[in-house]
Amino acid sequence: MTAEKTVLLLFAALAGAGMGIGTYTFVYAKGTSYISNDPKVCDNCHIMNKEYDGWVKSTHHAAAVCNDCHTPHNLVGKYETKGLNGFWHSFYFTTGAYPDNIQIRKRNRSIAAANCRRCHSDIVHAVDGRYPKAQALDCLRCHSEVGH
Amino acid sequence: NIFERKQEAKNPFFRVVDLDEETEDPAVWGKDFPFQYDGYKRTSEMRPTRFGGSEAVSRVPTTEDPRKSVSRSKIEADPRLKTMWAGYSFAVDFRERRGHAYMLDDQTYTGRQKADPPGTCIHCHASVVVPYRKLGDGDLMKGFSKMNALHYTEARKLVSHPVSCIDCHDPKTMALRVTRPGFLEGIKALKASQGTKDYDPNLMASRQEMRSFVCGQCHVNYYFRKPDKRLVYPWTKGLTVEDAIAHLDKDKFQDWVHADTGANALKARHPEFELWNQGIHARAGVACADCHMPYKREGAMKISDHHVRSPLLNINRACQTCHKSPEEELKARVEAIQAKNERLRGEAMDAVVALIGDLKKAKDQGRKDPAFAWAGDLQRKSQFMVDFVCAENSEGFHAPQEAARILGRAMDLARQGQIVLRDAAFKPTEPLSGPQ
Amino acid sequence: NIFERKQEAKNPFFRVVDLDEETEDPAVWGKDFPFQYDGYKRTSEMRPTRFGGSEAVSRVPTTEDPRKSVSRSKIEADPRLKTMWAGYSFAVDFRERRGHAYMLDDQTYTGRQKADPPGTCIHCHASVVVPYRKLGDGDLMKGFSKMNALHYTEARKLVSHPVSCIDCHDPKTMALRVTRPGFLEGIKALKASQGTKDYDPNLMASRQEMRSFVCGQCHVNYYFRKPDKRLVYPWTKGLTVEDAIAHLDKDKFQDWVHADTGANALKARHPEFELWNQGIHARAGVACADCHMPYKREGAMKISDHHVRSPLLNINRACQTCHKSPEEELKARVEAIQAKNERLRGEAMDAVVALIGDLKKAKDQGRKDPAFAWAGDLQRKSQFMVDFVCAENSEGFHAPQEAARILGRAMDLARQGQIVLRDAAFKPTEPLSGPQ
Ligand code: HEC
Ligand code: HEC
Ligand code: HEC
Ligand code: HEC
Ligand code: HEC
Ligand code: HEC
Ligand code: HEC
Ligand code: HEC
Ligand code: HEC
Ligand code: HEC
Ligand code: HEC
Ligand code: HEC
Ligand code: HEC
Ligand code: HEC
Ligand SMILES: [Ca+2]
Ligand SMILES: [Ca+2]
Repeated sequence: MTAEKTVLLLFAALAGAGMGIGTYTFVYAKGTSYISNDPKVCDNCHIMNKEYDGWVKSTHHAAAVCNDCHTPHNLVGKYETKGLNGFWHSFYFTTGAYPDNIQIRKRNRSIAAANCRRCHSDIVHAVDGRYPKAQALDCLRCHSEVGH
Repeated sequence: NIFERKQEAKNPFFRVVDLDEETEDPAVWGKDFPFQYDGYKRTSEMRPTRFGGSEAVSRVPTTEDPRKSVSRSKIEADPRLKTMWAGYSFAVDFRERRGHAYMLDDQTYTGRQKADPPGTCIHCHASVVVPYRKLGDGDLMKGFSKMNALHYTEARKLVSHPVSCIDCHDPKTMALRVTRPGFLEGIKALKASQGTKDYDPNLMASRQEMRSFVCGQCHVNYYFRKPDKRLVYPWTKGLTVEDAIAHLDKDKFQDWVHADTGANALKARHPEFELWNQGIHARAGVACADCHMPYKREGAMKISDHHVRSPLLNINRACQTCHKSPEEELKARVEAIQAKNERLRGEAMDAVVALIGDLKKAKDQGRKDPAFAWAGDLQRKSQFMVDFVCAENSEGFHAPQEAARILGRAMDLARQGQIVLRDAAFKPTEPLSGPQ
Repeated sequence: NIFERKQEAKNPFFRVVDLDEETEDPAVWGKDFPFQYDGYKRTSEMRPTRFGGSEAVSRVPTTEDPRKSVSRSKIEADPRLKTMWAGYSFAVDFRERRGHAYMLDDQTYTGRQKADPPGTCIHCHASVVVPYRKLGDGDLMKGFSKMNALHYTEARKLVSHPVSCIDCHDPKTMALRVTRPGFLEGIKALKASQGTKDYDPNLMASRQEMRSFVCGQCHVNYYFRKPDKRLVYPWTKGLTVEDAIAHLDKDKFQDWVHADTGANALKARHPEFELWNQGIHARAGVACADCHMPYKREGAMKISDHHVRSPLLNINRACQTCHKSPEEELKARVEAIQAKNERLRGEAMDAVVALIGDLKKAKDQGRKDPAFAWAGDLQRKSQFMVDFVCAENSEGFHAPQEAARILGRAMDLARQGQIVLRDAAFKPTEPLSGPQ
């Protein structure tokens, strides 16, 4: 985390100079359309190939695109998340400082989990139940592979 | 809390009757929750798997025992069990478990009734929430103590249903809850031993934990503490088989005196909760209900399948959300684990039976020396260990490595008993620690 | 085959040298495949995990033994091993394994060289493809036989590298291949016992199978058949520990005569391939290379990590392709399995050591009766079983249930040996079947 913060500062400086590597990658990876909903946009990075290929074969291919699951569905949150993720993905991609088996981060995991309910609340509200501590069911415990 | 409000707003169940703490009859709950009730009733179906499920054996009903079917006898299938339990009621009648629908009848009519069991037994074989409260003038714990003091036949008259909705659910919110005094006290003692004081699962457990705790109310190893016959889960040292023995040794407890050997013997009972706890699934946060009550689609909703049964009769829902292998392969994996366990279990039982044979001979010869006593203590321990795995109902699946470890230790101790009987100078690796 | 053609079409490696069946030096292969060669060289790094990996112990090089470091001594860490191996070279020097880079040196300079081992040893500690062919006038099998007949010190002069590219790869296609006579003959015998005649892995194995077979060339239990000292994998009955014993009994083989007891003892060696075979990962089709040589990104390419090592030093690549749990949790799961195994292993070793103690006394008393012989045979068997798990290098992880089962059986048999020694009328559950 602290490493990330340092890097963030560094990049803020670079971005100010208008020539960050992030920006470079952003363009290189056809990032102008990062903001669009087309899954091909994500697949501009070969790193995302595995998920893209999985998604193409998944039950959700016709139902949900990457952003349906990976960005929050209120306008501010959506672009904030895209901004953040877009920045970090570009950064990691350019520096290569990411693990071979990418692991979803906590924040992004809960975004995905919330999105399940957006589409499936009808079918699951019976089992979601009402608990003193509002302990929502964790869909991903059983369905982590629905998207890809 | 937004989430909760949303949930309330769209509660999919149309409540036609008002449920409260007095509503004992599951059929009434079934009016509000017909799908869950349908599943619940289907626990009367009997279908065997290779090592589990249940198979109906037809019988002619009598006035003494009106049951039309029973499940297979375990002691007839493996007479070594009779040797292990000589002098105890389990050597008279012990059958395979079957669905929840049968729990009250199977207890009422078991041959073990000849031993005149106490009302304590009811704790796990009936819907007791309403009866306990009634008997205790509104106080569940008091009712529990009072029912324990009755003879079974008297206590039996106070209950009417097998485990029912009210035993696991809050009638207002339908949230899971633990209602069994045995579990409440047991888990409190366990958590205290781990440094958490005054643990109350109904306030402190996560929802996911509750999805196992409701089963752990009954699917556990227990004993009737002396002299008050209070139902106790021997968890003060932990949940392993060694922890249970240490607890029982400290309490100087024995279930009975072995008829052939005079050993102060122990009976292990269905430690599903304890063994599961040692396995990889528990470690990975997989609950009993995940496998035994998986979600099921009914029309436009998902519900928990209340047809509690062997997951091998329901592999698609029970396993395949997490394991993408084909059904046949998953079944084969389970059976491979179980077959290995079954074989080792047989070898371990042979060791215990051999020790019992030696002890019987020694006893007949009138031996009373320290070596004889030590060998008897090793019978107590090794037999309890084998029994822990035999009485557990998954044939090793819930924790394969741990089950094999226990059986291995059992063989080690039983054989050491045979050695010390022949050679008083031999020092077994386990001290004589049981009651004398 | 479309897949293969695709692979060929986009072969990302730029070949700068031509490799052929004469190219022994890995550095030359490294010109074509620099990333794989880099990984290969890094097997000289030493890093411990809780139960595996390897830790460097510095030493002052001498002319006799120029090594600057060795790995930890296992017999000093657990002196019970010396009792088990009394009279055998393993009681003199036995260390933890370490990376492939050391295999030739560690063999050349081990204290076990005092036993004057045969050239057969080289089979698994050097790149032998070129040397075997040279010695056999182009015929690998003939070269193997010829080298077996030499003294180690002579054979040693014929080889120059630890296991190398040519031992696992076809130099033209880079396809995996099995080059070890021991494995070729062993797997053929195994498959024959299962009904498949003339099995040849290089023609008949799937690619996924080859990803384990290349390791199974060496990471297996073996013996030097008498009188020709041929290297044999005792697989004619199957791959379990009981199968190995049955094979060795039938061959009336013993590794040595136990110094304390006179038993015809057996030595188990690194049965990784065999134990893995009994586990859930093998059943699920997970190969050695999946965990020990996982894919790794190098620039825009994915290559197999040729830095063969403990997967716990590389969890993200080795495990998280399949298991989505956090690294720390995966490590903890493995260690929980290993800790259980370690404890049970200790208890089993105690049983064997106790039997050895009893046998030694009996031998000193001059006993030669049938009961003494039977007890010796039980030492042979139980000791081999414990050794099977000790010598296996995953501390039980490759097949937790099976490892625990084996240890349990070992305790059972060792203790029975102690009984029969004290009571000639006692009938052990295993017949006396080893050589006398
Ligand atoms: C510039 C290349 C690139 C593009 C374009 C890209 N990604 Fe990524 N993505 C990466 C890299 C690199 C990582 C690994 C970062 C890490 O976890 O270290 C990653 C990680 C992730 C993660 C898991 C890590 C986390 O932070 O939770 C998710 C989810 C993800 N990407 C989704 C997407 C989606 C959805 C899109 C399209 C909207 C997308 N990515 C577009 C390169 C990219
Ligand atoms: C139906 C929902 C859904 C869709 C559509 C979806 N994902 Fe995901 N994605 C998830 C979930 C859920 C996870 C977390 C998986 C886990 O916890 O193991 C995830 C995880 C990831 C990760 C982290 C690595 C991993 O596999 O765990 C990446 C990268 C990713 N998604 C990229 C994408 C891309 C690119 C697309 C579009 C091609 C996409 N996702 C479409 C639900 C989805
Ligand atoms: C944008 C809407 C949308 C989102 C977001 C979404 N789904 Fe779905 N999902 C659908 C639709 C539509 C289908 C039906 C697809 C079909 O059957 O062809 C479906 C099908 C499913 C199924 C049944 C098919 C299968 O793969 O087993 C499951 C389970 C499921 N979704 C779970 C999830 C989970 C878990 C998430 C969040 C990680 C999620 N969905 C996110 C729309 C969505
Ligand atoms: C403990 C495991 C588990 C959890 C947690 C879980 N599900 Fe499921 N889900 C299942 C199973 C099992 C089925 C299959 C039911 C069937 O086939 O009858 C299923 C089916 C579904 C379906 C498809 C129904 C159909 O047949 O089209 C959807 C959609 C779904 N789940 C969404 C969710 C969402 C959203 C969550 C989180 C709120 C969630 N699930 C949590 C186990 C789970
Ligand atoms: C990962 C899945 C899983 C979990 C979690 C699990 N079980 Fe099981 N259980 C099984 C399987 C598989 C069997 C073997 C069924 C058979 O042989 O037919 C079984 C068998 C049983 C049996 C015997 C069933 C019969 O058909 O005779 C009982 C009782 C039982 N489990 C109770 C529990 C309890 C209580 C818990 C939690 C403490 C639990 N199980 C946790 C999968 C599971
Ligand atoms: C009130 C006590 C009680 C509770 C609570 C309870 N059980 Fe049972 N269970 C029993 C008894 C008693 C039997 C044996 C009935 C018989 O054989 O007549 C049984 C039998 C079973 C069987 C065997 C079914 C068969 O076909 O062989 C399974 C599986 C099972 N229970 C699982 C569970 C699970 C999972 C839970 C929690 C969701 C649970 N039980 C909660 C007492 C209980
Ligand atoms: C702590 C809970 C608990 C208590 C107390 C309890 N049982 Fe059970 N009983 C179970 C469970 C769980 C099963 C199903 C698992 C099994 O059969 O192993 C069961 C199964 C049975 C069965 C059917 C299988 C068999 O053993 O033949 C009978 C009969 C039975 N119990 C009788 C009794 C009697 C009599 C008592 C009192 C002496 C008693 N039970 C006390 C939980 C309990
Ligand atoms: C042995 C325990 C047990 C008994 C008895 C039981 N349930 Fe449940 N029930 C559960 C569990 C476990 C869940 C899952 C709760 C969760 O995950 O929050 C559940 C969930 C439910 C839910 C929430 C929706 C769903 O299906 O997940 C309803 C409604 C319900 N049960 C009704 C009933 C009714 C009606 C009865 C009696 C006919 C009953 N239950 C008996 C254990 C039980
Ligand atoms: C909610 C998820 C979940 C469910 C449901 C589940 N499992 Fe598992 N299972 C796991 C996890 C997690 C592991 C540990 C390995 C891993 O991380 O993948 C595991 C491990 C296993 C193993 C190897 C462990 C061992 O003991 O050898 C087997 C076999 C297995 N599961 C079978 C089953 C069967 C059969 C069922 C259904 C009765 C089932 N599982 C249900 C998650 C689950
Ligand atoms: C599912 C993953 C997996 C598979 C498949 C697997 N291993 Fe392992 N292996 C492990 C783990 C984990 C350890 C323990 C490492 C430790 O303790 O540091 C281990 C340990 C070892 C060790 C000792 C390593 C050391 O650091 O000292 C050797 C040698 C080994 N394995 C060889 C093999 C061979 C040969 C095969 C195939 C026949 C195989 N393994 C298959 C995961 C695996
Ligand atoms: C030619 C024989 C041979 C082959 C082939 C072979 N190994 Fe080894 N391996 C050895 C020897 C010998 C050692 C011990 C070297 C030493 O301790 O000096 C060893 C050591 C290891 C270690 C221990 C590393 C450590 O840090 O402790 C692992 C892990 C291992 N091998 C895995 C594998 C795997 C996986 C394969 C197949 C991809 C394989 N080996 C193929 C002979 C071989
Ligand atoms: C069938 C293959 C094979 C043969 C033949 C073989 N080894 Fe090994 N050797 C291995 C493997 C694999 C390891 C690494 C695993 C381990 O140490 O358990 C190893 C490890 C070693 C080690 C390092 C660890 C230790 O034991 O101190 C020495 C030294 C050694 N071998 C010497 C020899 C000698 C001497 C011979 C002949 C008498 C021999 N080897 C024959 C495969 C073999
Ligand atoms: C102990 C066995 C072993 C040795 C020694 C070995 N490799 Fe490999 N190699 C493998 C395995 C296993 C694979 C994976 C092959 C597959 O999946 O088809 C592999 C794959 C490869 C590949 C294909 C691309 C890739 O990375 O998956 C190349 C190129 C390669 N090795 C080069 C070499 C070179 C160069 C050397 C010597 C420096 C070498 N190998 C030594 C076992 C070995
Ligand atoms: C190629 C896939 C794959 C890889 C790589 C893999 N596993 Fe597994 N693992 C499985 C499968 C499949 C199972 C069986 C359960 C299941 O079906 O999910 C399993 C089961 C397990 C279990 C439970 C079984 C047991 O023996 O108790 C553990 C623990 C485990 N894996 C740890 C690991 C570790 C640690 C690694 C890395 C060193 C690893 N696995 C690598 C696929 C894999
Ligand atoms: Ca049953
Ligand atoms: Ca090592």
